[in-house]
Amino acid sequence: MNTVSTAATPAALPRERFDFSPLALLAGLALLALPLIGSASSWATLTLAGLAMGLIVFIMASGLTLVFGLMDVLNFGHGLFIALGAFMATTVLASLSGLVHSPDLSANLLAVGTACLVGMGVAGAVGLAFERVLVRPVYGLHLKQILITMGGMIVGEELLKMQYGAQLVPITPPEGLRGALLFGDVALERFRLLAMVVGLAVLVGLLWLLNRTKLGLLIRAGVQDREMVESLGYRIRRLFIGTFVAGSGLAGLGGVLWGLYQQGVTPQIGAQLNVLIFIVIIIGGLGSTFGSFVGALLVGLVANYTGFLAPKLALFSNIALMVVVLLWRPEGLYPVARRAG
Amino acid sequence: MLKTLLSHDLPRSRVLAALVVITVLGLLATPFLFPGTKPMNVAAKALVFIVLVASYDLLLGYTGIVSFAHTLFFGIGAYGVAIASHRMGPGWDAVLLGAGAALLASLLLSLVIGLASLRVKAIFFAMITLAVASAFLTLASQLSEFTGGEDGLNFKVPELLRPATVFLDEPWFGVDVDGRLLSYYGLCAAVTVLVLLMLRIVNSPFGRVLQAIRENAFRAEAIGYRTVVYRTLSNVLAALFATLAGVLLALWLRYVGPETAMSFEIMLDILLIVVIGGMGTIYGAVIGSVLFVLAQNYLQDLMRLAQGPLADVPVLGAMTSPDRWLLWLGVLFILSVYHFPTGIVGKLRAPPVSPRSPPPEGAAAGLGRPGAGRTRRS
Amino acid sequence: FGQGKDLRIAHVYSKSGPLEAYGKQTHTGLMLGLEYATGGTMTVAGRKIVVLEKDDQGKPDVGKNLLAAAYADDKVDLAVGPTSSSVALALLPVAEEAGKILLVEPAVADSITGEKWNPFIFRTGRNSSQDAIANAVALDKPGTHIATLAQDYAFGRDGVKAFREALKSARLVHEEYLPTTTTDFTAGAQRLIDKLKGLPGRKIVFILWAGAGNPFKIADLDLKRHGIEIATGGNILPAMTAYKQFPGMEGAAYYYFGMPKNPVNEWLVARHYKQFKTPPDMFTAGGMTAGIAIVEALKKTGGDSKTAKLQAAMKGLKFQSPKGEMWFRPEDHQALQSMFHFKIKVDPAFEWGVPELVREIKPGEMNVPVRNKS
Amino acid sequence: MLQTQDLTIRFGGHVAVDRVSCAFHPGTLTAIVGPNGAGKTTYFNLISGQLPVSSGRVLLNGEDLTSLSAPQRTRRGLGRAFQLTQLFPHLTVLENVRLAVQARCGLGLRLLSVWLSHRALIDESMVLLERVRLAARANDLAASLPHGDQRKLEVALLMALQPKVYLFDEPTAGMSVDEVPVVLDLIRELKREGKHTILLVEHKMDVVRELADRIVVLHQGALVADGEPAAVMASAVVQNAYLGVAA
Amino acid sequence: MSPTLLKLAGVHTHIGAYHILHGVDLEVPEGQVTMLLGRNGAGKTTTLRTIMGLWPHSQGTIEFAGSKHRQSTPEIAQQGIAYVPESMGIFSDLSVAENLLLAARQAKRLQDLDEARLNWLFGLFPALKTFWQYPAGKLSGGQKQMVAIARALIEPRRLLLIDEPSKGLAPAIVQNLIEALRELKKQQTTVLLVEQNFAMAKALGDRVAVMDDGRVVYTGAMQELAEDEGLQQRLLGLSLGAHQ
Ligand SMILES: Nc1ncnc2c1ncn2[C@@H]1O[C@H](COP(=O)(O)OP(=O)(O)OP(=O)(O)O)[C@@H](O)[C@H]1O
Ligand SMILES: Nc1ncnc2c1ncn2[C@@H]1O[C@H](COP(=O)(O)OP(=O)(O)OP(=O)(O)O)[C@@H](O)[C@H]1O
Ligand SMILES: [Mg+2]
Ligand SMILES: [Mg+2]
Repeated sequence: MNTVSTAATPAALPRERFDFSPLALLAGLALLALPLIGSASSWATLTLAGLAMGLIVFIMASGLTLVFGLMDVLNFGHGLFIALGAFMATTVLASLSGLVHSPDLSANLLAVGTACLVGMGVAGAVGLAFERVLVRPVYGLHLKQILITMGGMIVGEELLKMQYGAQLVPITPPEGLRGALLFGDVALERFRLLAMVVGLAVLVGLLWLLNRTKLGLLIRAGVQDREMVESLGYRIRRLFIGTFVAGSGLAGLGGVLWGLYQQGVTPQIGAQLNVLIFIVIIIGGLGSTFGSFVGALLVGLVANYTGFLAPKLALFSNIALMVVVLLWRPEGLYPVARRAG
Repeated sequence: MLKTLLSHDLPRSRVLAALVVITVLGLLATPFLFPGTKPMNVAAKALVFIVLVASYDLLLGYTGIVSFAHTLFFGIGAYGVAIASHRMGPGWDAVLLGAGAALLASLLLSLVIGLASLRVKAIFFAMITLAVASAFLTLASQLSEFTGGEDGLNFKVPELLRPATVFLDEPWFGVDVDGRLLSYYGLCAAVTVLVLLMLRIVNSPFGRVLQAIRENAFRAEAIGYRTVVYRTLSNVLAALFATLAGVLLALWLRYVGPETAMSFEIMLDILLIVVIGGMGTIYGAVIGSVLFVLAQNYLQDLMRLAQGPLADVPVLGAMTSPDRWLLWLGVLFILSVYHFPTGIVGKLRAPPVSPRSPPPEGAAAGLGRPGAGRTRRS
Repeated sequence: FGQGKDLRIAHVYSKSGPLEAYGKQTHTGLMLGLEYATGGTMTVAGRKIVVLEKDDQGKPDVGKNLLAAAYADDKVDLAVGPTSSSVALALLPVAEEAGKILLVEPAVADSITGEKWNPFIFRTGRNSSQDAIANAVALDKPGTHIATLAQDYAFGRDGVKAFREALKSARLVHEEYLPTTTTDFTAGAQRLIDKLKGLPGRKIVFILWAGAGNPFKIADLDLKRHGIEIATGGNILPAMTAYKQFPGMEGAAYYYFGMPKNPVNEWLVARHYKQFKTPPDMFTAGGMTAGIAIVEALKKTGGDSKTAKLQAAMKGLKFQSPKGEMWFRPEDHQALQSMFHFKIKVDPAFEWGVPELVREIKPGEMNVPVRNKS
Repeated sequence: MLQTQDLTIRFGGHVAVDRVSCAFHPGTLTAIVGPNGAGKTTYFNLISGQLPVSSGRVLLNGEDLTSLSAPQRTRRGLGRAFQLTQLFPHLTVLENVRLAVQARCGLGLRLLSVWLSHRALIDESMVLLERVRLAARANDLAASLPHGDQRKLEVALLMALQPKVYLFDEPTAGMSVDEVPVVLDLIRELKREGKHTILLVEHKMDVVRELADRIVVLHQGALVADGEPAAVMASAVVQNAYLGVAA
Repeated sequence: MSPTLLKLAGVHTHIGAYHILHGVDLEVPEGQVTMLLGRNGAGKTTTLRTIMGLWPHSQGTIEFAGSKHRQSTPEIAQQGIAYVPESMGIFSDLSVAENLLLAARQAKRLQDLDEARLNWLFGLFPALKTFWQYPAGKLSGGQKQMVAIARALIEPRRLLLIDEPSKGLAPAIVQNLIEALRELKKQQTTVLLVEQNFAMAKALGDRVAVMDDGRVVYTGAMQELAEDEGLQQRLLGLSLGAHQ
């Protein structure tokens, strides 16, 4: 075989190292808050609560960032799936009132687990329809995606109003998940503990799926050149549908938890979260799962710290956080190498 | 003469020309053709939206920038007049000062937004503006000292424009000749001037560069256009026109509130009108606004008429209830995005397809390029 | 009186938009009120009452245009509504310009009958001061320490101000304001705990909150360990589901169907159960009050709907409502009315925490300030 | 005269262009050759300002351009035609060229005149289109042109700028055999005018042999040979690393 | 002559409103290299895309290995067909390694890739090894082309469809590519190759088909065409000497 002299070629280039600085930012922020807050127990309460809130938001945001990162689809109708999940929680918990009111924690968890599964399932199923009817024709066209998914959201919200009415539908969370665990003067709401567990499970699952399996690669490749992936012998349509369904399902899961947290659901519950979730995924780097995780934790912590230290500013804490992060890293904490734009 | 007024950008389609003429005449004759408060209010809203939407099209259709902060400038204009009139008392000095201050504020703000964030990727810009707009909306309801908070501001306009000012004792062709009528025709005149001005800008050498940047910013840079300068300028111009639209709105409504001038819903309406009318054409803004505002105001009435026979059918009855008009607006929204990929004007103007040259790859793909810094060579 | 023409009333309210649920209750109530007061004939002094529904979508500009058109094009004799306070404030000048009456129900902002008021405005709904003062009266005991938790905007601050001014014996130790968009109440709760925990006597967090977000979440931080109680005003029934977690919680309510004892309320409850299989809610009662007030005023004028006549008739008009007797006080046309001090009881038969009547707070006990200029 | 002094760019640890110093004179056509990934396109990107340098300088007639942006350099007289065609796809062929002429004349910030009233620009554009034999398609959208015509339009945009320095990056890449001569004729014509500095990246050796006055060889980012075409082509480094003849 | 692996009979293809292929008849014998030549716009790329199912054909039949061709692109590819498109189809966000991993349908992880085959590819295209973990989108034009070709060669396939592989490649690499395709031919791989570079066509081709205006206008042995300059002039508009 014909060889070109390769003696002088540079050594194989190392893969990019994992970037720890955003995590350091997170830790630094928490440490900085400690002296400002003064009391260690207050600090711990706020920090734990903030992290848990961050994880709930992460679950909701993960679906959106997943769909954007893999499929390049910006789903402004994401909130609809959150609302769906929350409404499913009302239905399921109402029909499982035996389990809900049982003093046995495992029965409570069973009820919540069922609600989560149903919420994910229904949101996923509606996501399937959403993808087929609305999103499919506008792959690759950002502006149209924005418009169409918003249209879908309006229609969905109105349909929810038809089904459930416009007023607040209350959810009663199970006995065992109310109240707080006390460690000395530090309080951690039980429900937040559950949310933390679920959130971490989602994170680990997603990271494994995306980075350790071929599936993630395939979908990313499919966004860039769909024909080529098909020419390599893969059925990309199924993968895309699967991704969208998964994204919607995650929103549904987040919605169940959010509804339980809020203890009540309105059709607008998802739409009200839109800006928050967008901020989280922008901070994270649009499309990066781990980025949205760190972004969500930051948002959770900053909200609690400013809420405690300077409640007046809490209103703008998210925006300020976004601006600061973007000044530091204009493409978010974990920028996703992006095709064209 | 007409050509110069229209900056040589003629409708280029008989049907479109007819539509434009009908629209203009219809708006001009509304007080006489459809007497009553509601038709005049609807027509006035359509007029304000023409300016607002056309100014947004300057950004979206011509420059390819997706911004969600456009209502911010609309709101600044409206609040400018409202706050000035409220604090200084009604009068032309208050109107002028309010409008001037609002223009200045918009100029500075759009300059900052443009310079600070037009360098980031298009989709980032869109989402950042969304967050900024929501922050300002909150701010407007927080600063209740100035803005009246959630409740907004009610204020009085100069004497001349008030309904109580009557010019002729007798109605003229069945219409009261009062301050309201004067306001309406003042609005018509202002809108005409602003629209013609924007038509001129998009047909100037500058406007052509904006389109080039939208098409291929990388190439525009490589032939010597500093895209940041052009993008920022286009951002500023769009903001100023939106501010003027806000001024007009405030003068007509004599009320301003956060929901009325700055809400995300209005942003959505603007986006939709641009798409329905056709991006990248000022005529699209004119026709789209009128159609949309009509639909928005009369859809409920129409549904009330249509519901009669369906009222008792279980699901359909609920779906066609006039209270669910938003549902159908949403459906219309979706359908129009699908079926008018190039908008009404695009559809009417579409040139006959020449047999040999292949169609531009995804002519509708124009929508798919939200502009800023999209293409980068490998 | 000879005007055989129909009497036209415009009801401007949120048939769609965020306050849709409230608006629809009001409308049901209004129609029931007209029915009750006319003895089911829907005619007063020989004039048939026609109600035109106008959907303001919760938007002030829409409401403004609708009301102007209703007065001018539909030639209505008077108007009722709207649901949202910001729409109401936009409607006030329209009524003044048209020179026709607007009966405000249920928008609550103080300024409607305060500095933005004009002589064409009457209000059957309670204003937010009345709400806050009633709550203050209910909680005002010596040795009590109270902290407030309210939304950080004019509405929340005005409410707390009225509350504060009405307290005589109890001590207000802290006012906590949180953004209207708050979802995580931990920080606020922690601040409230820090402020209250060391104090002696009864410790209460009074919550004044309307709209999104669930401030009762603060209870999840286990306030009881510091002996802190929660108090709040009444609400619509679905929202009172959350009260189930707080047996013994006290506050003052505008209306709960089980509390007022009078024939009007009995009729309303029976009629509502019959028609809708559910009890009437607070906005239904409000709507009914408005309906009754209109009919009573017209009876007084003998069916004359000229604005001046109506104005004169309504000033000081006394009438019976589901909440008992009310009257429009002449200074600002605000209807003075009873409020109800309640204590929450958990009754498995109801989805919501049931507010049990502690006592009726009569209008005389509440010193509701007159705030309009005139 | 275009000069690069120790021009270098690093991407992470990878040095794509490594201390390249070279001067190019008006009236000569210099071919730049080298294996794939040698850094030819990147070198062009550094010269025309599409990429920021890591170190080194770019000088045009003694003026330091290193800190200027791409549009500023264009206006100083650097013109570029890209390896991958870069056009304004949904504008007409005429408008593509007219925009380039307008850029050269600096009329872009005119807000209140109508573009059609600037007749001179349109006339000049038509003349140019005639030169590249595209006049007949002036009113078609650029996207509708066949590949070869698009390459010619790419070259026309460059010519409209009337730069002092022409940078051609594989102008015939992916072009069919019978279209290659059209573009080569254009370059020949420019060369004949004798006052332009022309740089040409090309893998087709016969083209290089025919057109080049001088050949510069890049290998792994570094300049490894520079001189008369015949001598350079015969050198060991070209034979080994590039043509792969000696195996 | 060896049996036919791929057979097109009377294939018509429309793109949107345009009728591009007007009845293409083409036979690709197994184990040989068939060259598809023709002027610009003759329909070569369209023919390959039609075979891959990327454009649907409106008339005519395509047979692969004696049975009727599948409809959907993934199924067609799974029969053992690899395709190198004219536009390369690089996944620019993914690394070179990941690009190849996707092309290797048998492998689940990088470790599963056949090492001998990989080393052979590294020999052909040394840049692949150097830039193994590099995002493919940041490679130079020629390097991308190498990745595109390597993807088709990473696993054995029955039929290779290759569209203008030599464009943008340095002469040395073109030599390597010619060698590699010869080697594959020895292993009974069938190749259908579109190429503008006549020297390369001559060096590799067994059979040749020339297209014009959406039809195959000439088929024969490569040898014949290579020796007949008049025929070349008539069919391709070039004489041998011009820009090889
Ligand atoms: N933006 C970038 N980021 C990282 N590496 C890059 C970038 N641009 C180019 N490179 C690397 O720099 C080297 C030189 O690339 P360049 O495109 O200049 O090569 P070339 O000489 O033009 O090759 P070809 O003949 O294949 O076009 C390549 O190894 C490429 O991977
Ligand atoms: N997407 C498309 N839309 C319309 N026409 C097309 C499209 N793609 C190709 N064509 C037309 O089909 C014809 C054949 O194109 P094809 O790409 O198959 O030619 P080719 O033989 O591969 O040419 P080349 O040598 O330039 O690659 C051309 O006239 C071309 O203009
Ligand atoms: Mg190159
Ligand atoms: Mg081809």
